[in-house]
Amino acid sequence: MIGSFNRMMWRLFYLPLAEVKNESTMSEFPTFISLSHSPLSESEARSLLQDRGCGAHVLFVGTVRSSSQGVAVRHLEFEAYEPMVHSVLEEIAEELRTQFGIRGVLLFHRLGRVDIGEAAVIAGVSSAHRKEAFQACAHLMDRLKQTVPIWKKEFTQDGAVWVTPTP
Amino acid sequence: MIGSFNRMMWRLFYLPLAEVKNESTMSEFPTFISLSHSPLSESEARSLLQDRGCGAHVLFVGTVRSSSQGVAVRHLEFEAYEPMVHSVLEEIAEELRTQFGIRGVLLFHRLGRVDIGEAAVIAGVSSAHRKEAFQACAHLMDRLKQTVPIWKKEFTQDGAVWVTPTP
Amino acid sequence: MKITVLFFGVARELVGERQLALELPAASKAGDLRRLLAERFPGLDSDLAYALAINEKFSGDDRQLQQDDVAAVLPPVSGG
Amino acid sequence: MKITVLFFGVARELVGERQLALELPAASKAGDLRRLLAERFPGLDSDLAYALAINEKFSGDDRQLQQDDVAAVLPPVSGG
Repeated sequence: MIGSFNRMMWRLFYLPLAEVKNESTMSEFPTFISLSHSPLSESEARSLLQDRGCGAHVLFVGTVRSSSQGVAVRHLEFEAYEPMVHSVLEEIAEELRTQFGIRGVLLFHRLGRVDIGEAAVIAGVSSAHRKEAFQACAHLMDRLKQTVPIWKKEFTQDGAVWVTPTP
Repeated sequence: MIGSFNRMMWRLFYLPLAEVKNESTMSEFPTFISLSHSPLSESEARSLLQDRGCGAHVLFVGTVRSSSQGVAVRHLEFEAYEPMVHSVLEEIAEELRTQFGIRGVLLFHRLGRVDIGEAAVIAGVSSAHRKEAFQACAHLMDRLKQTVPIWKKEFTQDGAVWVTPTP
Repeated sequence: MKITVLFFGVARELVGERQLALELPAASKAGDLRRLLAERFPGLDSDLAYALAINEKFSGDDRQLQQDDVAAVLPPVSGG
Repeated sequence: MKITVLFFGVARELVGERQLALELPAASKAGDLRRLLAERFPGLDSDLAYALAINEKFSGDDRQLQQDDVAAVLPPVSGG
Protein backbone atom coordinates (compact mmCIF):
# COMPACT_ATOMS: atom_id res chain seq x y z
CA MET A 1 0.00 0.00 0.00
CA ILE A 2 2.53 2.55 1.11
CA GLY A 3 4.72 1.39 -1.75
CA SER A 4 2.38 3.06 -4.18
CA PHE A 5 3.42 6.41 -2.75
CA ASN A 6 6.79 6.66 -4.31
CA ARG A 7 5.01 9.54 -6.01
CA MET A 8 5.70 11.58 -2.92
CA MET A 9 9.12 11.92 -4.50
CA TRP A 10 7.67 13.80 -7.45
CA ARG A 11 8.20 16.98 -5.55
CA LEU A 12 11.92 16.60 -6.00
CA PHE A 13 11.54 16.59 -9.76
CA TYR A 14 8.65 18.95 -10.35
CA LEU A 15 9.13 21.84 -7.98
CA PRO A 16 11.11 24.33 -10.04
CA LEU A 17 14.51 24.74 -8.43
CA ALA A 18 14.18 28.51 -8.22
CA GLU A 19 11.40 28.13 -5.67
CA VAL A 20 13.25 25.73 -3.41
CA LYS A 21 15.15 28.54 -1.78
CA ASN A 22 16.39 26.57 1.15
CA GLU A 23 15.71 23.47 3.15
CA SER A 24 13.16 25.18 5.37
CA THR A 25 10.81 25.98 2.52
CA MET A 26 10.42 22.23 2.04
CA SER A 27 7.75 21.14 4.48
CA GLU A 28 8.60 18.42 6.93
CA PHE A 29 5.00 17.19 6.57
CA PRO A 30 3.84 14.83 3.85
CA THR A 31 1.80 15.51 0.74
CA PHE A 32 0.07 12.42 -0.58
CA ILE A 33 -1.00 12.55 -4.22
CA SER A 34 -2.45 9.75 -6.25
CA LEU A 35 -4.03 9.70 -9.72
CA SER A 36 -5.66 6.38 -10.29
CA HIS A 37 -7.69 4.48 -12.88
CA SER A 38 -9.11 2.20 -10.19
CA PRO A 39 -11.42 2.95 -7.23
CA LEU A 40 -10.03 5.28 -4.57
CA SER A 41 -9.55 3.88 -1.09
CA GLU A 42 -10.88 6.07 1.69
CA SER A 43 -9.34 3.87 4.35
CA GLU A 44 -5.94 4.22 2.70
CA ALA A 45 -6.46 8.00 2.62
CA ARG A 46 -7.29 8.07 6.32
CA SER A 47 -4.40 5.87 7.39
CA LEU A 48 -1.95 7.94 5.38
CA LEU A 49 -3.23 11.14 7.00
CA GLN A 50 -3.24 9.76 10.54
CA ASP A 51 -0.83 11.80 12.68
CA ARG A 52 -0.53 11.60 16.45
CA GLY A 53 0.34 15.27 16.66
CA CYS A 54 -2.92 16.15 14.90
CA GLY A 55 -6.29 16.09 16.62
CA ALA A 56 -8.25 17.11 13.54
CA HIS A 57 -8.64 15.21 10.29
CA VAL A 58 -11.02 16.45 7.60
CA LEU A 59 -11.83 14.34 4.60
CA PHE A 60 -13.86 15.36 1.59
CA VAL A 61 -15.24 12.68 -0.70
CA GLY A 62 -16.70 13.84 -4.00
CA THR A 63 -18.87 11.22 -5.65
CA VAL A 64 -20.48 11.16 -9.07
CA ARG A 65 -24.10 12.24 -8.86
CA SER A 66 -26.81 10.64 -10.93
CA SER A 67 -27.94 13.99 -12.32
CA SER A 68 -26.38 17.30 -13.25
CA GLN A 69 -28.66 20.33 -13.63
CA GLY A 70 -31.61 18.04 -14.09
CA VAL A 71 -30.00 15.88 -16.78
CA ALA A 72 -29.42 12.19 -16.06
CA VAL A 73 -25.68 11.43 -15.96
CA ARG A 74 -24.48 8.03 -17.19
CA HIS A 75 -20.85 8.30 -16.20
CA LEU A 76 -17.86 10.68 -16.19
CA GLU A 77 -14.43 10.54 -17.72
CA PHE A 78 -11.39 12.36 -16.37
CA GLU A 79 -8.04 13.13 -17.91
CA ALA A 80 -5.07 14.93 -16.40
CA TYR A 81 -1.70 16.42 -17.24
CA GLU A 82 -0.19 14.14 -14.65
CA PRO A 83 3.25 15.61 -13.89
CA MET A 84 1.78 19.10 -13.70
CA VAL A 85 -0.98 17.89 -11.35
CA HIS A 86 1.78 16.86 -8.98
CA SER A 87 3.74 20.11 -9.16
CA VAL A 88 0.64 22.32 -8.87
CA LEU A 89 -0.62 20.28 -5.90
CA GLU A 90 2.72 20.56 -4.13
CA GLU A 91 2.48 24.34 -4.47
CA ILE A 92 -1.09 24.31 -3.17
CA ALA A 93 -0.05 22.13 -0.22
CA GLU A 94 2.65 24.61 0.74
CA GLU A 95 0.13 27.44 0.41
CA LEU A 96 -2.25 25.57 2.76
CA ARG A 97 0.50 24.99 5.30
CA THR A 98 1.49 28.67 5.25
CA GLN A 99 -2.08 29.99 5.40
CA PHE A 100 -3.68 27.50 7.77
CA GLY A 101 -0.83 25.89 9.68
CA ILE A 102 -1.94 22.40 8.74
CA ARG A 103 0.34 19.37 8.48
CA GLY A 104 -0.65 16.50 6.20
CA VAL A 105 -2.27 17.14 2.80
CA LEU A 106 -3.80 14.47 0.57
CA LEU A 107 -5.45 14.39 -2.82
CA PHE A 108 -6.58 11.23 -4.58
CA HIS A 109 -8.24 11.68 -7.97
CA ARG A 110 -9.69 9.19 -10.42
CA LEU A 111 -8.74 9.15 -14.10
CA GLY A 112 -10.64 7.53 -16.96
CA ARG A 113 -14.21 6.35 -16.58
CA VAL A 114 -15.97 6.86 -13.23
CA ASP A 115 -19.47 5.53 -12.63
CA ILE A 116 -22.39 6.96 -10.65
CA GLY A 117 -21.86 6.76 -6.89
CA GLU A 118 -18.11 6.22 -7.18
CA ALA A 119 -15.66 8.63 -5.58
CA ALA A 120 -14.02 10.87 -8.18
CA VAL A 121 -11.93 12.70 -5.60
CA ILE A 122 -10.79 12.39 -2.00
CA ALA A 123 -9.21 15.45 -0.41
CA GLY A 124 -7.90 15.47 3.13
CA VAL A 125 -5.88 17.44 5.63
CA SER A 126 -4.62 16.88 9.15
CA SER A 127 -4.10 19.64 11.66
CA ALA A 128 -3.74 20.34 15.36
CA HIS A 129 -7.05 22.21 15.37
CA ARG A 130 -10.35 21.73 13.64
CA LYS A 131 -11.22 25.19 12.30
CA GLU A 132 -8.03 25.35 10.26
CA ALA A 133 -8.59 21.80 9.04
CA PHE A 134 -12.08 22.62 7.69
CA GLN A 135 -10.87 25.85 6.07
CA ALA A 136 -7.83 24.22 4.51
CA CYS A 137 -9.73 21.25 3.09
CA ALA A 138 -12.39 23.55 1.59
CA HIS A 139 -9.61 25.70 0.13
CA LEU A 140 -7.87 22.64 -1.29
CA MET A 141 -11.08 21.74 -3.16
CA ASP A 142 -11.48 25.35 -4.38
CA ARG A 143 -7.93 25.36 -5.70
CA LEU A 144 -8.40 21.94 -7.30
CA LYS A 145 -11.32 23.32 -9.27
CA GLN A 146 -9.46 26.51 -10.22
CA THR A 147 -5.99 25.46 -11.24
CA VAL A 148 -5.19 21.75 -11.11
CA PRO A 149 -4.94 20.44 -14.71
CA ILE A 150 -7.67 17.80 -14.64
CA TRP A 151 -10.62 17.75 -17.05
CA LYS A 152 -14.02 16.12 -16.75
CA LYS A 153 -16.24 14.88 -19.56
CA GLU A 154 -19.86 14.25 -18.67
CA PHE A 155 -21.76 11.51 -20.49
CA THR A 156 -25.52 12.06 -20.36
CA GLN A 157 -28.55 10.87 -22.28
CA ASP A 158 -28.04 13.91 -24.53
CA GLY A 159 -24.43 13.12 -25.43
CA ALA A 160 -21.03 13.95 -23.99
CA VAL A 161 -19.61 17.36 -23.05
CA TRP A 162 -16.40 18.62 -21.51
CA VAL A 163 -17.46 20.38 -18.36
CA THR A 164 -16.54 24.04 -18.14
CA PRO A 165 -16.30 25.69 -14.76
CA THR A 166 -19.20 27.91 -13.74
CA PRO A 167 -17.82 31.38 -12.94
CA MET B 1 -24.18 -3.17 11.59
CA ILE B 2 -27.25 -1.23 10.56
CA GLY B 3 -29.08 -2.98 13.38
CA SER B 4 -27.20 -0.83 15.86
CA PHE B 5 -29.02 2.20 14.50
CA ASN B 6 -32.36 1.58 16.10
CA ARG B 7 -31.31 4.76 17.91
CA MET B 8 -32.51 6.69 14.88
CA MET B 9 -35.88 6.12 16.46
CA TRP B 10 -34.93 8.22 19.48
CA ARG B 11 -36.25 11.23 17.66
CA LEU B 12 -39.76 9.95 18.08
CA PHE B 13 -39.40 9.93 21.82
CA TYR B 14 -37.20 12.89 22.51
CA LEU B 15 -38.35 15.64 20.18
CA PRO B 16 -40.90 17.54 22.26
CA LEU B 17 -44.27 17.25 20.62
CA ALA B 18 -44.83 20.99 20.56
CA GLU B 19 -42.01 21.37 18.03
CA VAL B 20 -43.27 18.71 15.66
CA LYS B 21 -45.71 21.08 14.08
CA ASN B 22 -46.46 18.98 11.06
CA GLU B 23 -45.08 16.20 8.98
CA SER B 24 -42.93 18.50 6.84
CA THR B 25 -40.81 19.67 9.76
CA MET B 26 -39.60 16.09 10.16
CA SER B 27 -36.75 15.70 7.74
CA GLU B 28 -36.93 12.97 5.17
CA PHE B 29 -33.16 12.57 5.51
CA PRO B 30 -31.46 10.45 8.14
CA THR B 31 -29.61 11.49 11.28
CA PHE B 32 -27.19 8.84 12.48
CA ILE B 33 -26.17 9.10 16.11
CA SER B 34 -24.06 6.64 18.04
CA LEU B 35 -22.50 6.84 21.50
CA SER B 36 -20.12 3.97 21.97
CA HIS B 37 -17.69 2.53 24.47
CA SER B 38 -15.77 0.76 21.70
CA PRO B 39 -13.73 2.14 18.79
CA LEU B 40 -15.65 4.19 16.20
CA SER B 41 -15.80 2.85 12.68
CA GLU B 42 -15.06 5.40 9.99
CA SER B 43 -16.03 3.00 7.25
CA GLU B 44 -19.41 2.46 8.89
CA ALA B 45 -19.81 6.25 9.12
CA ARG B 46 -19.04 6.64 5.44
CA SER B 47 -21.31 3.87 4.27
CA LEU B 48 -24.20 5.22 6.35
CA LEU B 49 -23.69 8.70 4.85
CA GLN B 50 -23.40 7.50 1.27
CA ASP B 51 -26.22 8.99 -0.79
CA ARG B 52 -26.50 8.87 -4.58
CA GLY B 53 -28.21 12.23 -4.64
CA CYS B 54 -25.25 13.80 -2.84
CA GLY B 55 -21.98 14.62 -4.56
CA ALA B 56 -20.30 15.95 -1.42
CA HIS B 57 -19.46 14.07 1.74
CA VAL B 58 -17.43 15.74 4.49
CA LEU B 59 -16.13 13.75 7.41
CA PHE B 60 -14.39 15.13 10.47
CA VAL B 61 -12.40 12.76 12.66
CA GLY B 62 -11.22 14.09 16.01
CA THR B 63 -8.48 12.00 17.54
CA VAL B 64 -6.87 12.18 20.97
CA ARG B 65 -3.62 14.11 20.82
CA SER B 66 -0.59 13.12 22.81
CA SER B 67 -0.27 16.58 24.32
CA SER B 68 -2.57 19.38 25.39
CA GLN B 69 -1.06 22.85 25.90
CA GLY B 70 2.35 21.30 26.28
CA VAL B 71 1.32 18.72 28.88
CA ALA B 72 1.62 15.03 27.99
CA VAL B 73 -1.83 13.42 27.87
CA ARG B 74 -2.20 9.79 28.97
CA HIS B 75 -5.82 9.24 27.97
CA LEU B 76 -9.25 10.84 28.06
CA GLU B 77 -12.55 9.81 29.57
CA PHE B 78 -15.95 10.91 28.29
CA GLU B 79 -19.36 10.81 29.84
CA ALA B 80 -22.71 11.90 28.40
CA TYR B 81 -26.32 12.51 29.28
CA GLU B 82 -27.28 10.05 26.60
CA PRO B 83 -30.97 10.66 25.88
CA MET B 84 -30.35 14.42 25.84
CA VAL B 85 -27.41 14.00 23.45
CA HIS B 86 -29.86 12.43 21.03
CA SER B 87 -32.55 15.10 21.34
CA VAL B 88 -30.05 18.00 21.14
CA LEU B 89 -28.36 16.44 18.11
CA GLU B 90 -31.68 15.98 16.34
CA GLU B 91 -32.35 19.69 16.82
CA ILE B 92 -28.88 20.56 15.53
CA ALA B 93 -29.40 18.31 12.50
CA GLU B 94 -32.63 20.11 11.62
CA GLU B 95 -30.82 23.44 12.09
CA LEU B 96 -28.10 22.29 9.67
CA ARG B 97 -30.64 21.18 7.08
CA THR B 98 -32.48 24.50 7.28
CA GLN B 99 -29.33 26.64 7.20
CA PHE B 100 -27.19 24.70 4.74
CA GLY B 101 -29.59 22.52 2.76
CA ILE B 102 -27.67 19.37 3.55
CA ARG B 103 -29.17 15.87 3.69
CA GLY B 104 -27.50 13.24 5.86
CA VAL B 105 -26.06 14.12 9.28
CA LEU B 106 -23.93 11.80 11.41
CA LEU B 107 -22.29 11.99 14.80
CA PHE B 108 -20.43 9.14 16.44
CA HIS B 109 -18.89 9.83 19.86
CA ARG B 110 -16.88 7.65 22.21
CA LEU B 111 -17.76 7.25 25.88
CA GLY B 112 -15.52 6.03 28.67
CA ARG B 113 -11.77 5.76 28.26
CA VAL B 114 -10.21 6.79 24.94
CA ASP B 115 -6.51 6.35 24.29
CA ILE B 116 -4.00 8.52 22.39
CA GLY B 117 -4.50 8.34 18.64
CA GLU B 118 -8.02 6.92 18.87
CA ALA B 119 -10.99 8.74 17.37
CA ALA B 120 -13.11 10.41 20.04
CA VAL B 121 -15.57 11.80 17.53
CA ILE B 122 -16.63 11.38 13.92
CA ALA B 123 -18.90 14.03 12.44
CA GLY B 124 -20.20 13.86 8.91
CA VAL B 125 -22.64 15.39 6.48
CA SER B 126 -23.75 14.69 2.94
CA SER B 127 -24.92 17.33 0.52
CA ALA B 128 -25.45 18.07 -3.14
CA HIS B 129 -22.69 20.69 -3.07
CA ARG B 130 -19.36 20.93 -1.35
CA LYS B 131 -19.35 24.44 0.15
CA GLU B 132 -22.47 23.76 2.17
CA ALA B 133 -21.07 20.40 3.25
CA PHE B 134 -17.88 21.97 4.66
CA GLN B 135 -19.81 24.75 6.41
CA ALA B 136 -22.38 22.38 7.88
CA CYS B 137 -19.80 19.90 9.18
CA ALA B 138 -17.76 22.71 10.78
CA HIS B 139 -20.95 24.08 12.31
CA LEU B 140 -21.91 20.64 13.61
CA MET B 141 -18.58 20.45 15.45
CA ASP B 142 -19.04 24.00 16.83
CA ARG B 143 -22.49 23.12 18.13
CA LEU B 144 -21.20 19.84 19.59
CA LYS B 145 -18.68 21.81 21.61
CA GLN B 146 -21.24 24.43 22.68
CA THR B 147 -24.36 22.53 23.65
CA VAL B 148 -24.25 18.75 23.38
CA PRO B 149 -24.15 17.28 26.92
CA ILE B 150 -20.86 15.37 26.75
CA TRP B 151 -17.97 15.92 29.17
CA LYS B 152 -14.28 15.17 28.82
CA LYS B 153 -11.80 14.40 31.57
CA GLU B 154 -8.15 14.68 30.67
CA PHE B 155 -5.64 12.39 32.38
CA THR B 156 -2.12 13.83 32.29
CA GLN B 157 1.13 13.33 34.14
CA ASP B 158 -0.09 16.07 36.52
CA GLY B 159 -3.39 14.41 37.38
CA ALA B 160 -6.91 14.47 35.98
CA VAL B 161 -9.10 17.47 35.15
CA TRP B 162 -12.53 17.98 33.68
CA VAL B 163 -11.94 20.06 30.57
CA THR B 164 -13.72 23.39 30.50
CA PRO B 165 -14.36 25.07 27.16
CA THR B 166 -12.09 27.96 26.27
CA PRO B 167 -14.25 31.01 25.61
CA MET C 1 -42.95 16.94 45.88
CA LYS C 2 -40.24 14.52 44.92
CA ILE C 3 -37.93 14.97 41.98
CA THR C 4 -34.85 13.16 40.69
CA VAL C 5 -31.61 15.05 40.08
CA LEU C 6 -28.85 13.71 37.81
CA PHE C 7 -25.25 14.93 38.01
CA PHE C 8 -22.61 14.83 35.30
CA GLY C 9 -18.89 15.46 34.98
CA VAL C 10 -17.36 17.68 37.64
CA ALA C 11 -20.80 18.09 39.30
CA ARG C 12 -21.09 14.33 39.70
CA GLU C 13 -17.70 14.27 41.39
CA LEU C 14 -18.53 17.24 43.66
CA VAL C 15 -21.76 15.56 44.80
CA GLY C 16 -20.29 12.08 44.92
CA GLU C 17 -23.43 10.63 43.32
CA ARG C 18 -24.80 10.15 39.82
CA GLN C 19 -28.37 10.59 40.95
CA LEU C 20 -30.32 11.83 43.98
CA ALA C 21 -33.99 11.90 45.01
CA LEU C 22 -34.86 15.31 46.47
CA GLU C 23 -37.94 16.55 48.32
CA LEU C 24 -38.94 20.11 47.35
CA PRO C 25 -41.81 22.34 48.51
CA ALA C 26 -44.84 22.40 46.20
CA ALA C 27 -44.65 25.09 43.47
CA SER C 28 -40.83 25.10 43.51
CA LYS C 29 -39.04 26.38 40.45
CA ALA C 30 -35.73 25.42 38.87
CA GLY C 31 -34.12 28.43 40.61
CA ASP C 32 -35.24 27.02 43.99
CA LEU C 33 -33.53 23.76 43.11
CA ARG C 34 -30.33 25.69 42.34
CA ARG C 35 -30.42 27.35 45.77
CA LEU C 36 -31.05 24.02 47.51
CA LEU C 37 -28.13 22.39 45.68
CA ALA C 38 -25.80 25.32 46.53
CA GLU C 39 -26.68 24.95 50.23
CA ARG C 40 -26.14 21.21 50.31
CA PHE C 41 -23.11 20.86 48.04
CA PRO C 42 -20.18 23.26 48.29
CA GLY C 43 -19.08 23.97 44.74
CA LEU C 44 -22.54 23.64 43.20
CA ASP C 45 -22.93 27.39 43.43
CA SER C 46 -22.07 30.40 41.29
CA ASP C 47 -18.50 29.05 41.00
CA LEU C 48 -19.81 26.46 38.54
CA ALA C 49 -21.73 27.97 35.64
CA TYR C 50 -23.88 24.91 35.12
CA ALA C 51 -27.06 24.59 33.08
CA LEU C 52 -30.18 22.86 34.34
CA ALA C 53 -32.21 20.51 32.20
CA ILE C 54 -35.69 19.50 33.27
CA ASN C 55 -36.94 16.32 31.60
CA GLU C 56 -34.08 16.51 29.09
CA LYS C 57 -34.70 20.11 27.99
CA PHE C 58 -32.48 23.07 28.90
CA SER C 59 -34.55 25.15 31.34
CA GLY C 60 -34.37 28.62 32.86
CA ASP C 61 -34.62 29.32 36.58
CA ASP C 62 -38.32 30.24 36.41
CA ARG C 63 -39.29 26.85 35.03
CA GLN C 64 -41.98 25.36 37.28
CA LEU C 65 -41.13 21.93 38.71
CA GLN C 66 -43.57 19.08 39.06
CA GLN C 67 -43.72 15.84 40.97
CA ASP C 68 -41.50 13.15 39.35
CA ASP C 69 -39.57 15.62 37.17
CA VAL C 70 -36.04 14.60 36.25
CA ALA C 71 -33.60 17.47 36.64
CA ALA C 72 -30.00 17.32 35.43
CA VAL C 73 -27.00 19.41 36.47
CA LEU C 74 -24.96 20.04 33.30
CA PRO C 75 -21.53 21.64 33.73
CA PRO C 76 -20.05 23.42 30.67
CA VAL C 77 -19.82 20.75 27.99
CA SER C 78 -16.55 19.59 26.46
CA GLY C 79 -17.28 16.90 23.91
CA GLY C 80 -15.32 16.31 20.72
CA MET D 1 13.39 25.24 -33.53
CA LYS D 2 11.34 22.20 -32.66
CA ILE D 3 8.97 22.01 -29.75
CA THR D 4 6.41 19.48 -28.55
CA VAL D 5 2.82 20.53 -27.89
CA LEU D 6 0.47 18.50 -25.71
CA PHE D 7 -3.32 18.84 -25.88
CA PHE D 8 -5.86 18.02 -23.19
CA GLY D 9 -9.62 17.74 -22.86
CA VAL D 10 -11.64 19.62 -25.46
CA ALA D 11 -8.40 20.91 -27.08
CA ARG D 12 -7.23 17.34 -27.61
CA GLU D 13 -10.50 16.53 -29.34
CA LEU D 14 -10.40 19.69 -31.49
CA VAL D 15 -6.88 18.88 -32.66
CA GLY D 16 -7.47 15.15 -32.90
CA GLU D 17 -4.08 14.41 -31.35
CA ARG D 18 -2.65 14.12 -27.86
CA GLN D 19 0.72 15.46 -28.94
CA LEU D 20 2.33 17.24 -31.93
CA ALA D 21 5.87 18.21 -32.89
CA LEU D 22 5.92 21.79 -34.24
CA GLU D 23 8.59 23.80 -36.01
CA LEU D 24 8.74 27.44 -34.90
CA PRO D 25 11.00 30.36 -35.99
CA ALA D 26 13.91 31.01 -33.65
CA ALA D 27 13.12 33.46 -30.82
CA SER D 28 9.41 32.59 -30.88
CA LYS D 29 7.37 33.30 -27.78
CA ALA D 30 4.37 31.53 -26.26
CA GLY D 31 2.11 34.13 -27.89
CA ASP D 32 3.51 33.16 -31.31
CA LEU D 33 2.62 29.56 -30.59
CA ARG D 34 -0.95 30.66 -29.76
CA ARG D 35 -1.23 32.42 -33.13
CA LEU D 36 0.16 29.40 -34.99
CA LEU D 37 -2.30 27.07 -33.24
CA ALA D 38 -5.25 29.38 -34.00
CA GLU D 39 -4.30 29.36 -37.70
CA ARG D 40 -3.94 25.61 -37.92
CA PHE D 41 -6.80 24.48 -35.69
CA PRO D 42 -10.23 26.10 -35.89
CA GLY D 43 -11.48 26.42 -32.32
CA LEU D 44 -8.03 26.85 -30.77
CA ASP D 45 -8.52 30.60 -30.84
CA SER D 46 -10.07 33.23 -28.62
CA ASP D 47 -13.22 31.06 -28.39
CA LEU D 48 -11.37 28.75 -26.01
CA ALA D 49 -9.84 30.57 -23.04
CA TYR D 50 -7.03 28.09 -22.64
CA ALA D 51 -3.87 28.46 -20.58
CA LEU D 52 -0.42 27.56 -21.88
CA ALA D 53 2.11 25.69 -19.82
CA ILE D 54 5.74 25.55 -20.89
CA ASN D 55 7.68 22.71 -19.34
CA GLU D 56 4.89 22.12 -16.84
CA LYS D 57 4.62 25.72 -15.61
CA PHE D 58 1.77 28.10 -16.43
CA SER D 59 3.29 30.69 -18.76
CA GLY D 60 2.32 34.08 -20.15
CA ASP D 61 2.38 34.97 -23.84
CA ASP D 62 5.76 36.72 -23.60
CA ARG D 63 7.49 33.61 -22.34
CA GLN D 64 10.47 32.88 -24.62
CA LEU D 65 10.46 29.40 -26.18
CA GLN D 66 13.50 27.22 -26.62
CA GLN D 67 14.41 24.17 -28.66
CA ASP D 68 12.87 20.99 -27.15
CA ASP D 69 10.44 22.86 -24.91
CA VAL D 70 7.24 20.99 -24.03
CA ALA D 71 4.19 23.22 -24.34
CA ALA D 72 0.73 22.20 -23.17
CA VAL D 73 -2.68 23.54 -24.15
CA LEU D 74 -4.81 23.56 -20.99
CA PRO D 75 -8.54 24.31 -21.36
CA PRO D 76 -10.38 25.56 -18.27
CA VAL D 77 -9.97 22.82 -15.68
CA SER D 78 -12.87 20.86 -14.20
CA GLY D 79 -11.49 18.34 -11.76
CA GLY D 80 -13.25 17.16 -8.62
